[in-house]
Amino acid sequence: MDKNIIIEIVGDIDVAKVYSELSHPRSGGICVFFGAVREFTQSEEVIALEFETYKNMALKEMDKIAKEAVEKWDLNKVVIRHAVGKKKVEEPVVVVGASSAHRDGCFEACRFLIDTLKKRVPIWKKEIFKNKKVWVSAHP
Amino acid sequence: MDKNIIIEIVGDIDVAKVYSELSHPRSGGICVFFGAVREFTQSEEVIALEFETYKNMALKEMDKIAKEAVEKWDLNKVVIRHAVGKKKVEEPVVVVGASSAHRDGCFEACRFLIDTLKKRVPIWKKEIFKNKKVWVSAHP
Amino acid sequence: MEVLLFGIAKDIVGRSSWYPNEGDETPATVSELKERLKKSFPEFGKLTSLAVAVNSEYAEDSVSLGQNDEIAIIPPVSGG
Amino acid sequence: MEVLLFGIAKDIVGRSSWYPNEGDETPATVSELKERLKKSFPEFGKLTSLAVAVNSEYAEDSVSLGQNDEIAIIPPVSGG
Repeated sequence: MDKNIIIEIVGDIDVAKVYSELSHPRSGGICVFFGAVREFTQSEEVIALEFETYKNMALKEMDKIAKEAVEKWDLNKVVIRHAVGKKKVEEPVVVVGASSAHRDGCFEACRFLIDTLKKRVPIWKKEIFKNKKVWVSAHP
Repeated sequence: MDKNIIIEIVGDIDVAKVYSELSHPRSGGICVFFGAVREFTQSEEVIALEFETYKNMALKEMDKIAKEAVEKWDLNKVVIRHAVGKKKVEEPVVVVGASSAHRDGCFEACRFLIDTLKKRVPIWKKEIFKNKKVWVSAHP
Repeated sequence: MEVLLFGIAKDIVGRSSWYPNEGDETPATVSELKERLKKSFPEFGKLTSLAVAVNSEYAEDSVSLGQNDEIAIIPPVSGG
Repeated sequence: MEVLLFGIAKDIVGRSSWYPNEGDETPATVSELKERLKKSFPEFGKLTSLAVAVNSEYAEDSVSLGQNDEIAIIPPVSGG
């Protein structure tokens, strides 16, 4: 595993350590995206989200995505970390970040990381409302 | 001052607190940019950067930029925090961040915040090399 | 042949794995596996998408399935 | 009339403030202030840009200067 790439699936995300994980003497720019639980989905109150994953495959896909980004934007560091289990409103569920010499690279890479994670990584989210539970994106 | 906008000029940036500052029950996306000191500028080794500001005016400009962003992208929270004084390689010099319902808004806003700060906020950076000191961008 | 199930796939089948070879020959390709899955559980036909992973990589319809492969049904992902 | 100096402006003048009214009438507008500054310190003509702030806001060339205004020379900014 490339030592400049950090890939993890965890129970809880530690939001404080991402700066030191992405910091690098050749990086002038560090861009980080956090995904968090929102209170409402289409005006329905969300009590919690529950995440499930196919862990082996998710880690493999996350690593591929990170390597694609390093290659394309000449990144010095990449972090992709997703939480599983039940998460309440305002809790972080995912953090992705990239560091590069200049800010263009890290911004574009960070956006690519989260967009591609959402398309390819086998993680499933269930929205828990007061009276029902829904697997997100399962049905058209 | 709008309680959803945090504007500061500080001696040292605390990188750990930005998530909680930007977290909001209606925010599903939080985007953060950190600017840090790079080891090399055009292949010359940088020993440190030194930042100076016209503080009253800088805070006023930062507040205007934050308000423009809140208005344009319907943000729930904004942080703009810049450090002054001498900063060494890998130390953070600026952090800007935004949180919004969906990720498009916070990504675009975060990029706007740093780009506009660099154009308008009266902060000046001196690069300290082994044998010289240079005010960045002063000369064509 | 054991097939791993996640998310809504697990809910549809009611278990975390499925054996498509019950009393029958096993599906030879990803495409045959998907057909058998939809025949046994028509609910899969209503999903936004349906993918199969072989040894924890996305596999095209034409990929062959072996007895020692780790096979999984991947319903529409929704991480992040 | 006191004019605040920052960054390279402070280095060029050698002090953190400048009095453009030494023994003379004071500049009436931003434009006159800039002209006097460049005449006294030709180095300012070589900068990438030169702005003036009045009461901590960027001020156009036509803005009038009063005795009680807080006036500052803003050389090219380079934060971030």
